[in-house]
Amino acid sequence: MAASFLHPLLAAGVDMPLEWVVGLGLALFSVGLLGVACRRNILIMLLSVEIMLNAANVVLVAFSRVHSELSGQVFVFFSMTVAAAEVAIGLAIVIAVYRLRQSTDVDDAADLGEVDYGPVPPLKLEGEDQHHHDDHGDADHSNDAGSDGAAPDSAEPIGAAGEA
Amino acid sequence: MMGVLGTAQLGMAPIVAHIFSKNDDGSASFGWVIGRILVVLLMVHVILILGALMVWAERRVSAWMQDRIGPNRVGPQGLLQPLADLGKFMFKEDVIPGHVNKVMYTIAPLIATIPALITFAVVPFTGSYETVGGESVAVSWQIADLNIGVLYILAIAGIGVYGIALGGWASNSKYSLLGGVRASAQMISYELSLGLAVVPVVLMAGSLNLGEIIAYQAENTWLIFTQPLAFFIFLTASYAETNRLPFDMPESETELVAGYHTEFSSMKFALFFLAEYANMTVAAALVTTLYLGGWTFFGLETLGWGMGVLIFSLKVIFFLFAFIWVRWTIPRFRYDQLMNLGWVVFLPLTLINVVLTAGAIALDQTWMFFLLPVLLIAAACVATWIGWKRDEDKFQPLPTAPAAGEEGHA
Amino acid sequence: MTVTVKPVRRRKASFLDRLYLPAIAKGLSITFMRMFKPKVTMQFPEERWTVRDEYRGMPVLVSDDEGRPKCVACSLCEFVCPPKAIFIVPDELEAGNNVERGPAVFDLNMLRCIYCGLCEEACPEEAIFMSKNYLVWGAEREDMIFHKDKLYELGGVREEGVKKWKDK
Amino acid sequence: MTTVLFIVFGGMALVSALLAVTRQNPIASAIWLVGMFFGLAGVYVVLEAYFVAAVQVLVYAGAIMVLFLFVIMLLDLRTKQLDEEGPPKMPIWGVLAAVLFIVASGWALMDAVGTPGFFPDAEERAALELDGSAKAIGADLFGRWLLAFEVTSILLLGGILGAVILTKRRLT
Repeated sequence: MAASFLHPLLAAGVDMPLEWVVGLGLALFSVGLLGVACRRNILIMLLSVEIMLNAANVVLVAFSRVHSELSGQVFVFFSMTVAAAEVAIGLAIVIAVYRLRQSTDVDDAADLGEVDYGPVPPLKLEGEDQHHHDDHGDADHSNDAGSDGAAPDSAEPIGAAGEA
Repeated sequence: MMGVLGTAQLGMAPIVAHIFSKNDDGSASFGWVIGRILVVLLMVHVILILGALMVWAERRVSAWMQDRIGPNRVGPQGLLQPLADLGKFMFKEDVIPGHVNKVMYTIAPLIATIPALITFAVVPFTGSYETVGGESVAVSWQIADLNIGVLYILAIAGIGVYGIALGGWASNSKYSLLGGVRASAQMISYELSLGLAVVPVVLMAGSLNLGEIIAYQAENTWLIFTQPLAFFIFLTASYAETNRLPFDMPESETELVAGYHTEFSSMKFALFFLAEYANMTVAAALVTTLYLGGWTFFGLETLGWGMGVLIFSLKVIFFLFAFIWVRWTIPRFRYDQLMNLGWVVFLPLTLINVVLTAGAIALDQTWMFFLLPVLLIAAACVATWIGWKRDEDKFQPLPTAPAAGEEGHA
Repeated sequence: MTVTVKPVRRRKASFLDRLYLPAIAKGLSITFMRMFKPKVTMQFPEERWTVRDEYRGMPVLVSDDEGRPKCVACSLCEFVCPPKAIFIVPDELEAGNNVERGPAVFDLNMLRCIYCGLCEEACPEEAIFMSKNYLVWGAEREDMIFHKDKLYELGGVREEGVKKWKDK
Repeated sequence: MTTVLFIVFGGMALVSALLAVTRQNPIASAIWLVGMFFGLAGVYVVLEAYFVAAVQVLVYAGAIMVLFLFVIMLLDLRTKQLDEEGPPKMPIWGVLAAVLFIVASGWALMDAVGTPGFFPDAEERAALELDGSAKAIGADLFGRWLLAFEVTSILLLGGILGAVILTKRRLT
């Protein structure tokens, strides 16, 4: 019934060796492992984690098929939920790290200490002297993403702890 | 369930029916595969021609709404204008700017077009009544009878955004990139409301199969009457998903030149164009199927499968007209308004709708289906009223403006 | 940089305005009704504008009622033409004509002409006129340079006006 | 037939995954990963898990990767910056670890295959019926696994809150 639309093509049922599917899962997992272990780009590391989760999904579906048991497919949903939550948090971390370090390389984020990008010019208020905060600026603050477009809504420097 | 466009029902000679039928054991015969390919080709061409005609219709209708006449020179009533447009697109120079990412730039229009074309596979375009177990049941005909038809359409339609986002990114220009980023954000925001607006339909019909949803509506009532809010939200969200005005942020020409397709020309641009119109056709067909009973029309469809095609086409054409109609009436939303509408208005409304519908089904209170829309519309009105009250301080008389002399020196 | 704030009073949106839907429905009904209103588009090649008397179309050369060219190739129009669209080579006409002078070449470059009408103003013989013809076209750039014969053909006969050479 | 389809889809998934982890440009990686999701969806169809296949495309390709793409575009990594990084370096120990993993787990798999009854043989498999429809999965999900389902909602809520707090610059 479920297979009605493909039935003529798959009339004989699943006739391939299911071990192959588990093998595919293994191969995908090691590819994901390769990505996480070798790549330094945080985005690609996140993608590799997705590959590993998918490898687990393949194996779950395969065993669900083998044992004629739906739980495997249900577990795939839970795995997808975990993946969705992981991506949301992971990407939020990527954005936070990128804001601080201007880089997507994990090695740049290896050091816990704040990088001093120099003070961010404070919010310009109406009527304030235009040249008032020129002495704050130094060559470094051009690096700070927070200082260019978004300065008006953050009166404090982004890397506030760095000044302390 | 009979899903294939059954050749026997089309009244073809038995010998033809034999050629295109499956083997006796239900496996695929050569003739069956050929027959399926022919049906698929027919369907694809119907959409392509419809897409071309839509360009003509868009220009004619917009002209009528602006007291103009529109293209009426090429062929009767300008109906051959699409051919002229096509000729122009084909023979124009295909410029690939030097600064683009060539691979992505080339495949982006394809990625945008293909999902739009393949979604139509599960849409039932006609059907007939058949006696199943002593009961007359509406059986729909479509290319592929998928048990998860609704999910299939939602899944594939979500892929189309890659074409737009990648096209914008690969063009390597500011306007295109902004268009692409907007497209992906908009798509994520509105896919939620779109999917949640379908859930009550699925709950009431008890199936994800589009044919069974139509059968439910043929037996009971059209879902637009019992789920008007879901219908309205689905329709609006599909405008956003197809990037049509008032939600055409990705290509808003007054801000972003042409958005994601600024750098595209010739057939690449034509493919983006085609994808938009094919997407509109699919959205119209889906609204028709989910909320307006598809190919059924109060018993008129019993006249034969041709009547079913006619009814379905007329409904789809009405919604296609509505797409054009709305485009030339409502101005574009601001981006924050767009996001606000999606996340703050539509998402809670659809969620409440889902919960209430599920409750009504669980309690088996069918009369509640008719009360639900009234309740929800009242709730929406109350929510609006509260918001309106809260906004009141925004409109308090402003502090008096400084005198003219001071103003310049402030 | 200082920002000058100019307070603008906004009308408070009414409750119906906040619902948006009535406004949208109203807009939709307006556009729908417009579809059946008479159209204002003019079907150009079949229908033409009736131009006013003051209209300045393409400059043309005219002949008198006896079909004789009026231009005496004085070159005043060539001199006065701001964009230098006119090119004249004067020539002596054969005996038998009432005048001895006429243009051998009279080229009017319609790619340059600005329809200012100064040639018409300047012409002592009233031989060049701003016609009502606004349909100036050519498939190539050469086609847009109108020669003497073409200009006389477009101008036709004009009976009124200066005929001083006829009295001689 | 299923064998051929499996090789096509599985191969597509594997090749796309390999290309995804070796691309220098994150956008190219993301696109190849979409290819992998489609390949895996095909594998699920071959395994008659239609609902999972549709959800795979809907959730992974339709939502998660669009979000990824959105973030990558938002970060706007310049090609210059990518060039400075140079082509992706694949340390030999990393490759070795991956190979070691695949060998070790492959050996375990082979061991399991040898165990009688672990994998049903062909006749047994043909007799197996599995209804992978939405209805059956829904019944299972909201029956046996209801508690787990409810817990995932808390997980997702945590995810939402975490993402909002991490990306919001200042909580005022």
